[in-house]
Amino acid sequence: MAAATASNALSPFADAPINASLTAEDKIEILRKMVRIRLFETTSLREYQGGNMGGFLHLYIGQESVAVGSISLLGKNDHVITAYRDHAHALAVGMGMNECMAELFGKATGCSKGKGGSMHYFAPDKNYWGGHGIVGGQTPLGAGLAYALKYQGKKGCCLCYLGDGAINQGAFHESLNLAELWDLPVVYIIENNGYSMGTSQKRSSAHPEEGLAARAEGYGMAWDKFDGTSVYEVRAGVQKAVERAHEESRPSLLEIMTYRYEGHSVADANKEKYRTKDEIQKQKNEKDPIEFWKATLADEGIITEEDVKTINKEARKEANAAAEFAHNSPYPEPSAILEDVYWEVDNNTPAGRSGRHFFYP
Amino acid sequence: MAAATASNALSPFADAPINASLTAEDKIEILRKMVRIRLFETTSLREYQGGNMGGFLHLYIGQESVAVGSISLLGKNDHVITAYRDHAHALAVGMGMNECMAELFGKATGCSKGKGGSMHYFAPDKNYWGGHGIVGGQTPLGAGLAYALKYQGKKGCCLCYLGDGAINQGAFHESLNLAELWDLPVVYIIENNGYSMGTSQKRSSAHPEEGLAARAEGYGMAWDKFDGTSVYEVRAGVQKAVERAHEESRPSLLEIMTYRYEGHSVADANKEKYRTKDEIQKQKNEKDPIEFWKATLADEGIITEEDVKTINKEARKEANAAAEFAHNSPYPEPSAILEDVYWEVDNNTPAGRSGRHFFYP
Amino acid sequence: MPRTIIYREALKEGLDEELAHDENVVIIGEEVAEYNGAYKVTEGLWDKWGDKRVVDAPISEAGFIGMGIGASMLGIRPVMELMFYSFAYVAFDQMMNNAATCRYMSGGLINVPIVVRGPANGGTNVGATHSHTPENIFANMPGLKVVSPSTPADAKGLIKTSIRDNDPVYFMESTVLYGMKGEVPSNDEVEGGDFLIPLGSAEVKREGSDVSLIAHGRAVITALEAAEELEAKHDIKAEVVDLRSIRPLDETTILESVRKTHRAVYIEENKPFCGVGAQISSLLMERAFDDLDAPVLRITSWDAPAFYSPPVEEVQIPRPDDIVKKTLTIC
Amino acid sequence: MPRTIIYREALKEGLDEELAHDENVVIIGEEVAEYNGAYKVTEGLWDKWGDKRVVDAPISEAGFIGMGIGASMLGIRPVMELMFYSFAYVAFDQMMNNAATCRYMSGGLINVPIVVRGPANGGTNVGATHSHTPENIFANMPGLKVVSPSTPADAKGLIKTSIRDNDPVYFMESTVLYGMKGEVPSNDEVEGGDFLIPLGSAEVKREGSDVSLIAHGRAVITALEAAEELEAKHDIKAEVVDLRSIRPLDETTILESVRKTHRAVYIEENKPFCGVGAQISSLLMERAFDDLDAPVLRITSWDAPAFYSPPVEEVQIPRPDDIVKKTLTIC
Ligand SMILES: Cc1ncc(C[n+]2csc(CCOP(=O)(O)OP(=O)(O)O)c2C)c(N)n1
Ligand SMILES: Cc1ncc(C[n+]2csc(CCOP(=O)(O)OP(=O)(O)O)c2C)c(N)n1
Ligand SMILES: [Mg+2]
Ligand SMILES: [Mg+2]
Repeated sequence: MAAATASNALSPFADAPINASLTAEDKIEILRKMVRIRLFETTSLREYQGGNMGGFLHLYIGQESVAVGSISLLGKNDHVITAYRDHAHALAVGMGMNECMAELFGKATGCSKGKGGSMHYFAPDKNYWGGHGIVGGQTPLGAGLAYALKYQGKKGCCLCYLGDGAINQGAFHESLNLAELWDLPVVYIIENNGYSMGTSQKRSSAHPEEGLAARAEGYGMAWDKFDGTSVYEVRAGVQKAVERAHEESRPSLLEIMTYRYEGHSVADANKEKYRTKDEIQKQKNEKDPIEFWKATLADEGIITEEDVKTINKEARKEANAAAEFAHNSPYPEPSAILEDVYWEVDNNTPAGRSGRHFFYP
Repeated sequence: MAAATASNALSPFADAPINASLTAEDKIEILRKMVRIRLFETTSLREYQGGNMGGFLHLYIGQESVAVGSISLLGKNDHVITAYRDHAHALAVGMGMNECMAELFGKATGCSKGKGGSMHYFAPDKNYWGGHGIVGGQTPLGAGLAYALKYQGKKGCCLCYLGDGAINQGAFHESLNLAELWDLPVVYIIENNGYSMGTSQKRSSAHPEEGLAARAEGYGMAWDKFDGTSVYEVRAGVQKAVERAHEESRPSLLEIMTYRYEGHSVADANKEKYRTKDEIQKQKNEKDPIEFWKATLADEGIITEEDVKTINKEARKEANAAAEFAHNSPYPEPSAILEDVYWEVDNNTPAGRSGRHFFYP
Repeated sequence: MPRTIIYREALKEGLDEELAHDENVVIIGEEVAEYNGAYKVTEGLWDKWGDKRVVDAPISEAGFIGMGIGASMLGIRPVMELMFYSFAYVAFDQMMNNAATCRYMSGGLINVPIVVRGPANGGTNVGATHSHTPENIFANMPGLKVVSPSTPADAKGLIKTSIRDNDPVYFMESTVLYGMKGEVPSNDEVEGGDFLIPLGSAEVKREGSDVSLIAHGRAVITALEAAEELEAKHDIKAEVVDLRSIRPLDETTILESVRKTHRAVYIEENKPFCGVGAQISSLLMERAFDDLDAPVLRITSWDAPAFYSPPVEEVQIPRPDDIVKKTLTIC
Repeated sequence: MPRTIIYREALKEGLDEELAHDENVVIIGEEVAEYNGAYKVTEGLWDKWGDKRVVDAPISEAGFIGMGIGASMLGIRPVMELMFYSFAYVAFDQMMNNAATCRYMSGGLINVPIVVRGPANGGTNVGATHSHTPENIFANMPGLKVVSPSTPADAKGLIKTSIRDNDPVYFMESTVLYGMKGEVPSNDEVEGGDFLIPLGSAEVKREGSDVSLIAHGRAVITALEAAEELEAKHDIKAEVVDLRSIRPLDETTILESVRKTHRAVYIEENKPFCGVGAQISSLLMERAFDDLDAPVLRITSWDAPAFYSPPVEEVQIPRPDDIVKKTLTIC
């Protein structure tokens, strides 16, 4: 099977300048990132089932190439914002497994001090602006991050991810118009995994033959649609949009075809009802982005079975250590409830001391 | 000038079946409606300036052919809903000048008992569902009226009007997706008068060459764009969409090019700043829908100068009588404030008598 | 005969019966049909009633709720599910303007018989964006009705009444209560064969003479636990009053209770500033001033967005112990 | 030297000075630039500051306010104009979730220094859809600040402070007050050369000993007129307390006043259910119970959507006479 997919991998995309410029180390790092993400999530799933977390857990397993491939293109003035399926983007921008796992456990050592949970990861120091639970709600924020870059004269862009179901939120359309009207350097990336919860694209979105991203045409906005299995293809496709943002300060709408293996969230009891076991298995066999990338690198003679084993072993070790770290971390004190609500209060400024800010207890 | 425009009037649209079927009486009635609308509005403007009204007054002068032409196509199961620039549609569906004028005066005899004002006319008995002040807010309602028709198995449609600036409200896009996804018999009509308040289309809306209605393509929805000067053209263009709704239960998005002579509202002090006097004058000279229709009918030998004078005289008389009626009507009693809030209370049902509904006074 | 069923089942029974009662009733929402509902409230209804009566909607709350409002003007009776009531915020204009004001602005020519239902609660560790409790917000708007059932019986009786009501009713449930058991009369026990509970009628869920614990929604259950402890440990007989419907509001029952006990505490899971408790406190201020032996106290969620961390969020939301402590300060 | 200018001018001065004070301040809204503002609050600012600093937006409130929230996370300080605050309802999710909760959900890593300003009032016969007064609604949400100035001086001093505040501030004005005259200190009179009024500080607009008339926004002006009449006709000395900022709230000034007068009436133009007056009444209930010689009374708009008809809407909104009558029942 590996062989089969490997040959597909010898695609024109490998020769795209942005890919040709990758060193062997770069390519192995990309593999490592994807493997780390997957093991972080399988571990978080295990811990969720072990009763160590509350709320939701939306897994990205099967989609890793999209976040890792696109974020691998970014530089110091480029920013990232996404929805609630946000673990992969967090690790891709460089957040550590420890603070991410601890956040799932609701521990004080979590990236959001246990306040945000799975859907609400943030790391502004890594240009990562969340982690947003309201479908489509992040799309105006993405335009805003781009607006700020342009306002401050910085050459950068914002990658704003959303799901295929999120395209039916009005705020997204308002954002598209603003982005095109004001030439904002934002790249909207529809991670099209075919379903919004249990609803297939067909049952939720009216669109032309060409696909969901074609909605960009109504705004005269550049758009593209491509498969997400190969990191090369993802990088080649997203790079065009990043350049458009950097060089012309113009927005783009991209649709990347991908697939999630798990349910919408861990609580999804119907994950094999609204789609068949076979459909899922077929994806795993033929389009798994990690297997595909492994085969590609093997093909290129960059990695051996050994290397892969080592990468897996290290990643598993790291993920287990993160779970350990989360287990051993303390929960926040109740006093933390009234912290991080107002900047002025947290910083004990005169404004923060003027008048009553909290009305219970 | 009349001659000039008249020749344009001999357009292919005159021969469109839906127009060929019009009797001379029908055509004269269309003229009468447009003239009555214009005189209703010039009279309301006079009364507004006379200090007899509060709030806003958004005039439709210059756009009459759009409302009258499209609504002239409707039957008993067809419905109409629009925004706040709603006087023309009200008179076109058959509301009387008296209750419309009295509403502007805030009198108890107004179509909404003085509760709605200029922006909020309603006449459900005439399939007229408002009159809505929130830009774009009526667009989901339009889909809902169509949904109800389909649900009840009635062969009808809903014409839902919106402005060129309203296309940038998210609710409109959500409505387009729902309408196409669920095959709702709704016809969205963008009355494109080139401006949203003082903002030109260019400064507010990103769109492809083809125009604003092309946004429909993102939903795979049928769309069309045409000039609104000629009632024939309006009827021919809208009829296609009405048939699509009636015969296939499919939605459409239409963009009709038109122009408003007055300011955005009577309060608009900049009406000759964001556009030139010349631009306005040119429209009046070359594209006035009433002059155009007069010339057309004269050309067809259907009306004489005399007839036109009579129609004008009668309309002016009717409008003045309406102002008279409004002047002489009583204001609502303060007790009316707490009426028409809850159906159950108004109808004094057990539900309406159970618990407290009003908390002041 | 009396049966014990869970809150979720009771709701579903109510929905099922109203689908049968009126062919214009249609259930619309995300995942309500083929998926059987994100919280299984509509489980089986699509199988039974089919595509026309139970409809899966795209993630377009402003669009489909606005659509329902429009359809209701022509006589359809849409029952809209919000997967979380927090998502009302993207449909807020439709819910506050079109649903609440069209009747008024038309001088009474229109009415909007729509129900928008779904869970409005914190306590399930889904974070700030998913834990809004807007009962005070919607009840502020004249033209709207707001209902919040705390038991399976109330859930069934009130959803049926809400669907038959000819005004817009915003029906706020709780995911924490969905699995809660309770007695619900079967139809053969009730006259007319329909178990309907009127809006605007509060219920004394527990008799008492020393203090009135007034609440709505899940906080009623918390108050009942507190009342048990107050009696057992402190010999204080607390009366528990459940508003059930916030607007219309049954002020009579509230005032009767307080005029008997002379002491009151309002408990809710909403945020404090301008919460429902503030309204009830001001009501007692104006109408029971001389009957009060102590100030009316309020218990709400801690005044911050919802905290994700399970053990901390548990502290953030009113617990029986918080009620006991606060009550003891005035008894 | 002291100058008398109108409310609209005072606001514009504040905006102009903050545009000068910080290059990251940008004004965005519908018709704020080339049109000079629908209500002329931003008149001349586009001519002076140009396209980058004063920006006309399409009719996409959710889009451009959400965009402003995102931009503020990177250090921009957007001052957003809502032509009417009623239009906040189409941007409600952005204003309640993204502006209010991102700081919290990130454990304090983010702050959102945005101002959303515009008129939030009835009384101008624009009908129910354009006359919402959501100060209680936004103040319910922890993470947000709500300000409502009643005079030109407060308008200028508070808008400047709001723009410099590092949390989201929702600034609610009144079209009825835009033309109102009042003394506003010129910068050379104030130390630091900047006329700033802190949020969270109420002001006693009129001293009195018999009753406290507490209000916010335009209702303060109405209360002042009522106070004059109470003194002239009934020899009652009413103290008028202006909240100015609703959240944060200056409870100290409120309590001091009521502990002096022992009587209070809250006046607002909002709807009654869960209005700001309910919160203040419950505050006095909890903290001034023994100081009260009479129940705290509330005056609000009549509990219905805004009525268009000019003479009727005038009745719907609190008038001096309503205040006088109600006050006399407790004095
Ligand atoms: C406004 C809003 N409506 C509904 C939801 C509930 N919800 C969360 S995720 C989801 C499905 C989204 O699907 P998609 O956009 O395709 O993203 P995916 O989960 O496939 O990554 C829904 C309905 C929400 N969070 N916000
Ligand atoms: C949500 C919302 N935002 C802003 C406004 C204020 N407003 C009323 S009409 C209007 C311009 C609309 O222009 P267009 O849609 O082109 O309609 P036209 O007035 O040209 O008929 C604006 C900004 C409003 N009523 N509702
Ligand atoms: Mg999806
Ligand atoms: Mg226009």
